[in-house]
Amino acid sequence: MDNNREKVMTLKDAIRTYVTDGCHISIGGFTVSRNPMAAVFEIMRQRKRNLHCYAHSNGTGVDELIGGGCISKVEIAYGGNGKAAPTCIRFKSAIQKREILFEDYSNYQMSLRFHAGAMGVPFIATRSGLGTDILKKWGFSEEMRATDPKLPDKKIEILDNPFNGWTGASKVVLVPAINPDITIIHVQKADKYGTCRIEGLNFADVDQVKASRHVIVTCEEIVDTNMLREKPEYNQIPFIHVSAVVHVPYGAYPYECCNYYDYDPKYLSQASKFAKDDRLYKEYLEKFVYGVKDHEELLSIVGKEQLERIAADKRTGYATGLDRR
Amino acid sequence: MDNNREKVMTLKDAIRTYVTDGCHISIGGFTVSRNPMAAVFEIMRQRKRNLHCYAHSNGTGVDELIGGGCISKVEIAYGGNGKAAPTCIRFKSAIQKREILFEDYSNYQMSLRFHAGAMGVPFIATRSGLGTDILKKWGFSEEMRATDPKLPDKKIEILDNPFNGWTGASKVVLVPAINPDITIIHVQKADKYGTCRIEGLNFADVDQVKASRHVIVTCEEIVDTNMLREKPEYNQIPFIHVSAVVHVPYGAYPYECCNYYDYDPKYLSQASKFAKDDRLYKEYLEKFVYGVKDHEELLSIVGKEQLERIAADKRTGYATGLDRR
Amino acid sequence: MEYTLKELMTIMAAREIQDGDIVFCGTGISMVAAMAAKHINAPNSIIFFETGAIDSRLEEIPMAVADPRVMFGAASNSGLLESFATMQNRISGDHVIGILGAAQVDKYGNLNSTCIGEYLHPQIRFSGSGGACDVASFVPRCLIFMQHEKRKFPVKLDYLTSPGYLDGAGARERAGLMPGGPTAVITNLGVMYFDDDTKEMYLAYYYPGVLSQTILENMEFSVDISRAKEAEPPAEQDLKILREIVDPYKLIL
Amino acid sequence: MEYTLKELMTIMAAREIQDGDIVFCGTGISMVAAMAAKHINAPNSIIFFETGAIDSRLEEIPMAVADPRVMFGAASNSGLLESFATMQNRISGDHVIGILGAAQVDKYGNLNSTCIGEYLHPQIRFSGSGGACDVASFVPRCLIFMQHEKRKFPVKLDYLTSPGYLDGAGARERAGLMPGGPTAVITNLGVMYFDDDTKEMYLAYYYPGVLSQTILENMEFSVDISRAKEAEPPAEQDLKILREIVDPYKLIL
Repeated sequence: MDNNREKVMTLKDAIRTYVTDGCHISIGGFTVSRNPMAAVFEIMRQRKRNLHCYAHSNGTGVDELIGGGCISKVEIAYGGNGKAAPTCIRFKSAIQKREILFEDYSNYQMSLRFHAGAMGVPFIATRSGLGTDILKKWGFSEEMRATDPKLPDKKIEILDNPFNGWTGASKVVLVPAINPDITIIHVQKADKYGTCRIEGLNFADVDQVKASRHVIVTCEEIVDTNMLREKPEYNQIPFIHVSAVVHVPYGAYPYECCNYYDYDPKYLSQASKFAKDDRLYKEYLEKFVYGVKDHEELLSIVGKEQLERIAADKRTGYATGLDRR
Repeated sequence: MDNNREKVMTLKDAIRTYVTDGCHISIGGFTVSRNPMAAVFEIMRQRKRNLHCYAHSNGTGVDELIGGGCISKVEIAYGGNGKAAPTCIRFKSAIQKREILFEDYSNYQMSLRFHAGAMGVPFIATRSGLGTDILKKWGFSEEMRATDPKLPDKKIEILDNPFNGWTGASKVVLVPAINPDITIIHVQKADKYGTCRIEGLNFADVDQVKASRHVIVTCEEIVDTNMLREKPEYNQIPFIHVSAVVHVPYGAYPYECCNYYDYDPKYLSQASKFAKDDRLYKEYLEKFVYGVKDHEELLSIVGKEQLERIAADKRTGYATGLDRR
Repeated sequence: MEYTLKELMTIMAAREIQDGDIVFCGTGISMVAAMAAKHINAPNSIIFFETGAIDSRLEEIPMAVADPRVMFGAASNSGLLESFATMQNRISGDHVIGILGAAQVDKYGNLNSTCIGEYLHPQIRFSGSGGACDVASFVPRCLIFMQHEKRKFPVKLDYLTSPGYLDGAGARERAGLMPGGPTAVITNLGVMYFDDDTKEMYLAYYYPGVLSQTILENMEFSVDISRAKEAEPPAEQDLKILREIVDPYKLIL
Repeated sequence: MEYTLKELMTIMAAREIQDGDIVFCGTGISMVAAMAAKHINAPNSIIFFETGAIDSRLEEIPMAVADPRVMFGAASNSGLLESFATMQNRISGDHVIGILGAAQVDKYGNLNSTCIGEYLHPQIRFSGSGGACDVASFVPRCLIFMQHEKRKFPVKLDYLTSPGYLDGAGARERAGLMPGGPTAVITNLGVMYFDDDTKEMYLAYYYPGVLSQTILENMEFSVDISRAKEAEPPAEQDLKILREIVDPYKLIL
C-alpha cells in the first residue's frame, strides 16, 4: 500500500524489491487469461524460493512457478488450464512426487477469501462445500498452522446460522481471509501512479490487489492519468493500493490479454508437451525462461510473425479465426 | 427475477404491478444523486401504504415517501440530504410524532446487508459499530420480529472471531441479509431487457438490485442492446436481475443524474422550506405530486428554462457554474 | 444420418436444458451442449461462466471459461464473486442449470475431480474443484458428463469434491446445502437420472445399439435398469446445427 | 488580515492533515478543510468519499458526498462497499484520517448524531450515523468539527452513534474495535486533543481573544486546560487560498 507518487519501475527491480523468498504471493488472471507471465518468468529467473501461493484458477502462471521450483506451498481451487492441460502438468507432478504442500478450496471460497482480505474482516460466509471433503480434508495440519503466524488456525469453520434459519440457511461455512504479502496482476492500461483499467473480465484481480500488502501491476500501456480520469467508473483499481507499475507489452504472453492479443495455441501445445517430461521441461526452462534475459527476448524467440497471428481483432477483442486446433 | 424477454412498461404499470401495499422496498441513489424520483412520486400518487423501507443514505426519495404517508417502517443509516436538509425534514417529523417505526444502522452495515442479500448468505461480518448504541438499541423488538417472517430474528449479532484473532479481530458484528420484495433504481442507460450501465458512482445500487425479488429500472435512455454489449465490463447489472424497464427522462429530477443533469437547487430549497411546515408541505404535495398526472407534467411546471440551467456539462458531468447558493 | 458419440452426448445434454434456463458452462463439451440448446430447443436460455460473463455471444468456441471468446458480446463482464453469488442467491440461482464433468461419480451423483488415492499423497492428482463444488452446492439442477468406465463409477469416491445427494434423500438439507442436486449423468453409453425418492441413480436411456447390461458392466455399483428406454437419435437438423454452426472446426466434437 | 471563525476552524483542521493522508470527507466544512490542506500543507493528500470516489478533483465544492462534483476527475468511482472496505482493511485503512461532525461529543470523543432524548421516542431526531460510525470504528485518526455549546459537550451522550475512546484507555480494544480514535475536536472556540494515557479530551488551543475559562463554561464536563496555547492565526496566504481557490462563492464558508 502506497500513495500519491510515481511508481514506474523495471520488472527486475519490482520483483527484486517485493518478491522475497518465503513470501506469500498471489497472481491475477484465470487459466488462459491475463496471467502476469512476464513477472512469473522473472520470478523464476531470479530463483525465488519457498513461496506460499494463493490461487483460485490461476493455474497457468502458478504451474510455471511450481515447475521452476519457486513454490513450496499452495492453497488452490483449480490446477488446470482449459483444453491445453485439463490438469496442470507440473502441479500434478509436484503433488504426486510430494514436492509441494497443498490445500484445496473451491473457486468461490478462494474468491471470498480474497474478498474478506480486501474488506478487512477475518472471514466471510458461504453455503458452498457443506458435506464435501473440501471441508473435511486439510492440507495444512493444525500443528503446522500453529507455528506460522501468517496462517489462520483453521482451514475452515462451520457455524450454525445465528439468525435462526434466515435466508433459508441452517448453517454456513466460514472461510478465512487472505492477505498476501505481494500480488502481481497484468492489466491493459495503468497510469504511472498505479490506477488500473482492466478490460474484459476482471476475475478476482481487484480483491487480490486490495487484500495485498504490496502490489505490482504490469501493463500493456502506461496511459495518461487524465485519460483514465475521464471515466473513473471504469478504473477498478485506484492507485492507493499499488506499489509498483511496470510497462511490459505482451506481459501476459503466452496467455491472452483481451483487446490486445490472444493466447498462443502453438506455444501452449508445445509447452504442455515439454511439461509432461522432466527432461524436456528442463530444456524448455533453459531455453525460454533462464536462457533469456527478459520477456522481450522471449518474445523475439517467438517471433513477430506468430505475435501478429495472435493480435486481437478490434471488434471481438481476440484473434478472430485463429487456428487453435 | 426474470430472464430473457423485453420488459419495457409504463411507470404506472410497473409501480402497480410490483409495488404492493405492505411490501418491502429499497430505492437506489444516495442523497442528491440518482434517486428514482419519478417512481417515488408515482408510488405516492398511487397511494401505496405500509411499505417497509430499507435505506442507507437514500434520504431524499425516502423522505418524500414518508411525507406521502407510504412508509410505516424504515431501516436506515442516514436520513439527511447534504446541505439542503442536514436532517430530512419529514423523516425527522414522522419519528418525533411517532408516525413510523424505525431502526438505525450505519451506511456500511446497510451496504453489507444488501451485499449479503445479493450473495445469498444469511449475514456478513464487519468490525463497525462495536461498543455503540447502534448495536445495543433496537428499533424492532424481538417480539415484533418473531411475528414477521420477512424480518430476521435479531437486529445484529456479535460473534467471537472463530479464527482466533485472525486479521487482528477479537470479535465481529454480523449484520443480517436484506432481500427486498422490490428495488427501484434510476440509471442513465438500459436496454429493453434490463441490462444497465450506470455512469458516475454506483453507490449500493448493484447489490440492492441483485438482492431483490423484483426490480424496476427507470432510465434516461433505452439504448440499443448491441451498443451496451460492445463494452460488457461497463454494464454493472445484467438483465437477468430485472423485472421492468421504464423510460423516464429526468427520472431523478429534482436530484442529479451524472452526465445528464444536476440537482435543482431552486426546487430543493423550496421543497425543504415547504417540508418544514405541515400545511405548506400538504400544498406542495397537492401541487407537485398529486396534482400532476405524471413526471412529465411535473417537469412542465418546473419549466424548460430551469431544466436547461441544470443540464450537465459534457466535460464535468454536472452543471458547471450553476448558482447553488 | 450418421453421428458420433460425442455428438449424441451433446444432443442428449441439450435436451435437458429448458428455455429460459441460465446455463452454467465449463470447458469443452458442456459449452457445445449449451450452444446447441440455444440453437435447437432453448433459444432463450442464457449461457454464463463462473469467470463473470453473462449471456456471452460465443461466435467461436472458447477453449476455457476465461477465453476472451466468452467476454465478447456478453450482457455483462464482471468477476468470480459476482458469478458465484448469482448462483448462491436463490432469486437468480434457482434459474441456473449447471453442467459439470468429473473423474468419478457415485450412485448419489457426488463428484470427485480432486484425486485418486489418499488426499495428501495421491496416486493421481486432478485439477481440483474449480467452481464445480460451488455450482453443485448452489443450483437446483446439474448435468454431469462422464466416460462410462468402471473406475469412474465407484462405490466410494476417493475424494468428494462436489456434492450430489451426499448419502441419499434429505442428506443435502441435513448438511445445510440447498435442495437440488444432479438431474442427469450423460455418458458415452446412456443417460442416468436420479430417483425422486431414494436419490439413487437409475438408467433412463441407453443409446441405440447399447445393451443395458453393458452399461451395468461398466460401473462398480449397480443401478435400476427397469425404467430404461432407447434414446432417440439426434435429428438431421440438430446434427447440421452442431456441425455447421456450433463447432465447424471440430475443436471439441 | 481579518478572518472569520469558519475560516479559522478550516485552517486549524487543515493543519492536522499530513502529506500522504487519505482524507475521508463528509459534507460542508470538512470538504473545505480537506481542499485547503491539499493547497496549503498536504499537497499529496488524497480526498475520498464514502460514496466511492477516490482522489476527486473537486473543481467546485460539492454540497453532498454524492454530488456529481465528487465524481469528476476521480481516480476511481465505485460504491459504498468499496469505500468502507478501504477503511476497514488495515493495509489501506491505516492511511485514512476521517473528518466528522455530530450533535454531541463526550469527553472520550464518542459522538451522537442520532437523537436527543429516548431513542425510540426522541425529542429531536437527527440524520443518524450515515458512514460516521463506520469511519470512527475503522480509522486510526479522526477530526471532529463541533459548535462549542454546553448541550453539545454533555457528560453522557443521549445515543452513542460513533465510537471515540468509549469509556477510556483500552476500551476500544476491549470492545473489539481497532486501535485509533479521534485526534482533535475543532470548535468555534478552540481545539481539543486527547490525552495519550487517559484518552480524555484536553484543551490544546484557544483561539486569539478566547479565554480558556469561556471554553470550560461551554461544556458540561471539564477538561484539562493546563496545556492550552493560543492558536496561531491563519496566514494571509492561507486565507487567500480559501477565498480565491477553495470556496470563491462562499457556499460553505
